[in-house]
Amino acid sequence: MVPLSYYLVLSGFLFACGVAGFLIKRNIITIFMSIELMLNGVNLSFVAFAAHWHALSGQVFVFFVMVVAAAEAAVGLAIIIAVYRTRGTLNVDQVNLLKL
Amino acid sequence: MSFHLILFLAFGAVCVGGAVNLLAQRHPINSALSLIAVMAALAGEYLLLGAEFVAAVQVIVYAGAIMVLFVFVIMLLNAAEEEETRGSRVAFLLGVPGVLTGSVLTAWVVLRHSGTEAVAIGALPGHPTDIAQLLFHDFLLPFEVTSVLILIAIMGAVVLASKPESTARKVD
Amino acid sequence: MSVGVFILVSVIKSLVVLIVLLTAVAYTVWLERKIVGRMQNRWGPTRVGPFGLLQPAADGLKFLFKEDLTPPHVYKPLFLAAPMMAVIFALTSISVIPFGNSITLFGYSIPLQITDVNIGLLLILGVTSMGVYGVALAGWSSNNKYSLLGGLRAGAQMVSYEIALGLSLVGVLIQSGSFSLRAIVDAQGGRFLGFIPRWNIFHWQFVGFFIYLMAAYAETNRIPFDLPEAETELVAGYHTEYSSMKFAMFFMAEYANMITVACLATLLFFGGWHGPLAGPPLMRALLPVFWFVAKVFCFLFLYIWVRGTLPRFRYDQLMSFGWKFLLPLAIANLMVTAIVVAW
Amino acid sequence: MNPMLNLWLIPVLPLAGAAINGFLGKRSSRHAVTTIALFFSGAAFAMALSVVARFSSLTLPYHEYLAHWIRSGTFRVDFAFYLDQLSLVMLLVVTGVGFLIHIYSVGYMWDDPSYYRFFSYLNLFMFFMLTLVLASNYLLMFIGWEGVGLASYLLIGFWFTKDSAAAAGKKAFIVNRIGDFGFLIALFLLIKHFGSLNFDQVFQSITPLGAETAGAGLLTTIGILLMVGACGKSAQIPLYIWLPDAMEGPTPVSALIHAATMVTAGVYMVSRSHVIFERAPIALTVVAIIGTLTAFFAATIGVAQTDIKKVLAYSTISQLGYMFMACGVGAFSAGIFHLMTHAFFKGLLFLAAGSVIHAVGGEQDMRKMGGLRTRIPWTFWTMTAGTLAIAGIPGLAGFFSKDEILWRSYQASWAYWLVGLVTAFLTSFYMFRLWFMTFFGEYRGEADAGHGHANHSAHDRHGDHGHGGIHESPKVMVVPLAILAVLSVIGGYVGVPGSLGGNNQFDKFLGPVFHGSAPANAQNAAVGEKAAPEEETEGNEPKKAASTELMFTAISVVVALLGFGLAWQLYYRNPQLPDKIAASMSGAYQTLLHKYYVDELYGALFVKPLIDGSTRILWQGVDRKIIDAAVNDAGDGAKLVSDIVRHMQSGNIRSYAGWVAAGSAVVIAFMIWMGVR
Repeated sequence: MVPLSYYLVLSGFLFACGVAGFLIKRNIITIFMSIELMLNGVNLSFVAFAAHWHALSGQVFVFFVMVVAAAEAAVGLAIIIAVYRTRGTLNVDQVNLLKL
Repeated sequence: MSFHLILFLAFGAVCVGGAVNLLAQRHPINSALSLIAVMAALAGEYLLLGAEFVAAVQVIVYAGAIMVLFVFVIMLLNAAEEEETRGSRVAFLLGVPGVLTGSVLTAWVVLRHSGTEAVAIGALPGHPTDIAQLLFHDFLLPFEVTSVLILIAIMGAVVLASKPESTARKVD
Repeated sequence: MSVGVFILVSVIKSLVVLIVLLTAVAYTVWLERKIVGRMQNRWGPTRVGPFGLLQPAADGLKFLFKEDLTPPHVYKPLFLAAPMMAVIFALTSISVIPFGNSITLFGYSIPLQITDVNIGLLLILGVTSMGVYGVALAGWSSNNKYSLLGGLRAGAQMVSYEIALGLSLVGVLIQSGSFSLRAIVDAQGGRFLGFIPRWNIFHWQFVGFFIYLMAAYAETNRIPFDLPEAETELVAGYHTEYSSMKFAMFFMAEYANMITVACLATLLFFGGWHGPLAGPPLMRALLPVFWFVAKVFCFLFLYIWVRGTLPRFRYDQLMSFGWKFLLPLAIANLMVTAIVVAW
Repeated sequence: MNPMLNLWLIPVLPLAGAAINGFLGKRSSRHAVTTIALFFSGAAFAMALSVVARFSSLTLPYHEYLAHWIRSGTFRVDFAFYLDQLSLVMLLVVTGVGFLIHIYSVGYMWDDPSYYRFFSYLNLFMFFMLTLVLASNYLLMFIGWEGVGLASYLLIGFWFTKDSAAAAGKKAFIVNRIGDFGFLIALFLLIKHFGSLNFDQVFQSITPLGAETAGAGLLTTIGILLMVGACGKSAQIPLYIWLPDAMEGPTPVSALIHAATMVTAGVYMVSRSHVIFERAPIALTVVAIIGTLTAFFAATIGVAQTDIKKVLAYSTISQLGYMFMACGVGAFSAGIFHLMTHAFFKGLLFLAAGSVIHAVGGEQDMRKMGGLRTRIPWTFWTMTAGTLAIAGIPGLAGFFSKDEILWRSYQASWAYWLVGLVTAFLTSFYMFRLWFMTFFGEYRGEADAGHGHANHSAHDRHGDHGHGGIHESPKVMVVPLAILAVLSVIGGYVGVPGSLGGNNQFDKFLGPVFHGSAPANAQNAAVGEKAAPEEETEGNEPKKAASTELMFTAISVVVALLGFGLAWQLYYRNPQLPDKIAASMSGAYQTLLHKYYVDELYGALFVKPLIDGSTRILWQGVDRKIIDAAVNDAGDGAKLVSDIVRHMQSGNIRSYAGWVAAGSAVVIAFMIWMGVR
């Protein structure tokens, strides 16, 4: 028997790692993957709560999250390709034309 | 130390390791693979939580489709290892401790405020039919909305990724 | 039964299945060489053993003893990991395939299947979708433009056709409202008006079967969709740089996938192990397995036949076929099935 | 049950005329415009007459509810009309005189380029004036009040290309605003304390109250504020200054608005509110004093004026002063009586003056006239009638009304009477001065018509048809003159005082409006007694009162003749004498000539400080330094802040992510803290 809190801590850690990746990584693709990691962490807590409260809707939310993640990945990767085409790099530190 | 807990810890270890590896690795493809590992392990966790369907979909959609896209793009753009920059170092010095403290704090709070109620294997039989009931009756509208969303995403991706010169060729 | 017995039985079953599968793979290769040889009006392997029956073993030995060279400039970890992934995923997907009713040994009723999860089909889909990585990473990590092209092609092609594949299966799922392969097969028992077997292929799903077949060919990178390994243009695509056992792994993975797909087709559209039963109890117990193997064999033969017959597509044709023809067709099929079932 | 009178038609008809002329007149011919204007004003007059015809069958006051306007809780104001003897008189005066002046204007304004505009304005004025008169509540009355102000503004500034005209229009408007301010405050007080503005309800709730003899109370305040409004509209001290300048308008306008009708609105309003005033002796006294002083001062100023219209203007002011004097001593009916007669003869005088100006080609300075008696006989004789009437020569309209007022004011206090008497003398003096200077002696102006044109443009530019020299006005102008002349001769006989063998019909007629409303409590002696003689005049009045009244009548007649004699001396026998006198006592003369420097005084007292204040403090101080500065500084501040903050916008994705993460970290920390606590 695993306490609910374990799952929550795990998901929290995954989310934190996602944030860290977002902050630390330079490569746009990796940053996107960090976002996916965050989403996964959230999904875990969703499922855990669903199991805990005996409410399937938690699992349904996971599906929605997956759909959103898929859309985000599609568009995001397209953007990445466009950026790479125009700027010739994937390093976010060099994609800073908006800087003053 | 029940069988269940052992499995949980095993999968959890894979998750944590994958997540940390995602951060540690310099090459995006390794990060991608470690992320895939994380997702697979998460699917395992879902199975432990009795959500077989979610687990399967997790594998199919995330590991099987989304991450394939990532890997595909990485290969397409032939992404190289990321190089150190001043910003990155700053971010590292600030980000890692911050995230660590944040997660530790959260964990502490969660553990401190959580009762001992446990989740048993298959406590909730996430049978596909039940989920279908929810998805197509109770959550019909959100479902349709997401479908529209994904349609828009497809179009956006097509437009964004289409080569400018190809359009130019169309013009002349 | 007790946990210990359960584990024991599972291990035994896994070993049996693995051995059978690998043997099957080996002899599928032999079969292919023979049949294609005949089709091309030559003998095929004849020297090693009668009818070259020992050829697979010889090949195996050859692969084992060949020099295993790793080219420079490859990305080593993935270069090594890729073939393993391919094999692992290929073999994993067998684990949920039932190949017969449960038989009774020593008082234990043992289902002829490694494990029966209620989402077996989804599991197979997931695993096969994971199978992409093996090919793609192999192509990328071997740091060779042909290989990279092969990997890219494999990735795109598999992801694209996976959709059509899944949709073609949904029809079956709707009809037999379950993901459990065993349940699906059981739903296909019986007959229509006395003589037509109640198989899904005869039960509205012939279109679905057609789509499934196409998608399956693409998924397994077989002719006419074997563009990732198009010898003539990509010099064998993603496994150009591979040699000896690593190459053998890709080989095994491909044929294992073929078998898996064939099994699935049998289970989903051709009533699995259902067939005429007769004779003594033991025969009655084994006949279903026979029927199952027979059907799978037919599909493998079909594979080889097609390979001997059809030319290779062009890549854009492949893509447009998948997206513009197969996918809409699958959706239409799904809708029709839904309407039929609902009404 | 009252028959349906459709009173609302009476104001609405002129409005229709105004609309039609205003919107379509520009394109339609003069004849069409004339037809429209005359038809609608005439129709209003006809309606009024029909009302008179059925008047006997009415149970007064007659109410007519048109539509509901404001409904707020218990407070409600409707578009409703109210007819009693008082408003009937006003109705007749306004429509009748108005109609006549419409006719006159046809001839007078014929050559004006914006003929249609004039008649549109004129009809508009009729509409508002009638609304004012027929309103059944103070608010509707106020609408008419403001409307006539607007119309007079438009008409004074009718030749707005002339700076003096535009300025005069603005002056009239602003000065009237001051009065309206008082009026409005009074209305607010009424709403606050009586919760209504309908005449009936207000007066019913006031009637039980006793007179405020103890001191200035609520009613006194209201009364004085109302009087302020009346001062503004009716050109009383201290707000009379706008009326003389208003002569910049076309002469028919001066006749209709600034002599006959609009300026008398104040008198009407005061006497309409007589219930309030009767209970506020102090307010009444204020009214009386203001009226008396105005009458006197205006008369003195009028003595020295040389512009024919200015003389008439000041005489109007002083006559209005008479009316207020009458109201002030509680003789409202007398005030209204004088209002009516004054409408006749002053309208006549103005029109005649206009005819004179028309004749001499736009000249308004009496010193450039003279000897016109034979040249323009019609004008001469009608003007004579008017002059005699206003001078109080027995048997004419002005005589009766003025005499009545003097007699009643004497009953209040001999001081009023004395000043009134002097004023009467001055009145007859300056009127005959005008008469002599205009019609007798030699013609002092240039005879050639060409010169006429030259200062047409400067003055009423009516004479653009090249008339040769001095000439009588066309029929369309003369006929109204004649009618008004007749009216000013016989108009007085509706109210012959009992002492002169008549039995004050007019007073009896208005009786139901004014009597019986006097406060019940006895200590209100002043008003009580003043109210008393009316009842007596109706029946057997004591001979003593009659004899004294006769004596007073004689005195005033004598005074009038004295005025005539003096004027004859100075301006007919030896016309050079006045200049000598003026030279000898130039100080006083200059003072009179410059109207006691009141305009200059106001300019120094109010206008200049206001302008300076708004220039220095409001414009350069508040607007520049505070408002503009606030706006600019806000902009600069925003620029400054964003200049600092924009460094957050590093354009570096990770930095953005960092901000987001930091923010969410703060939120989470807060939530944790809340949770832990």
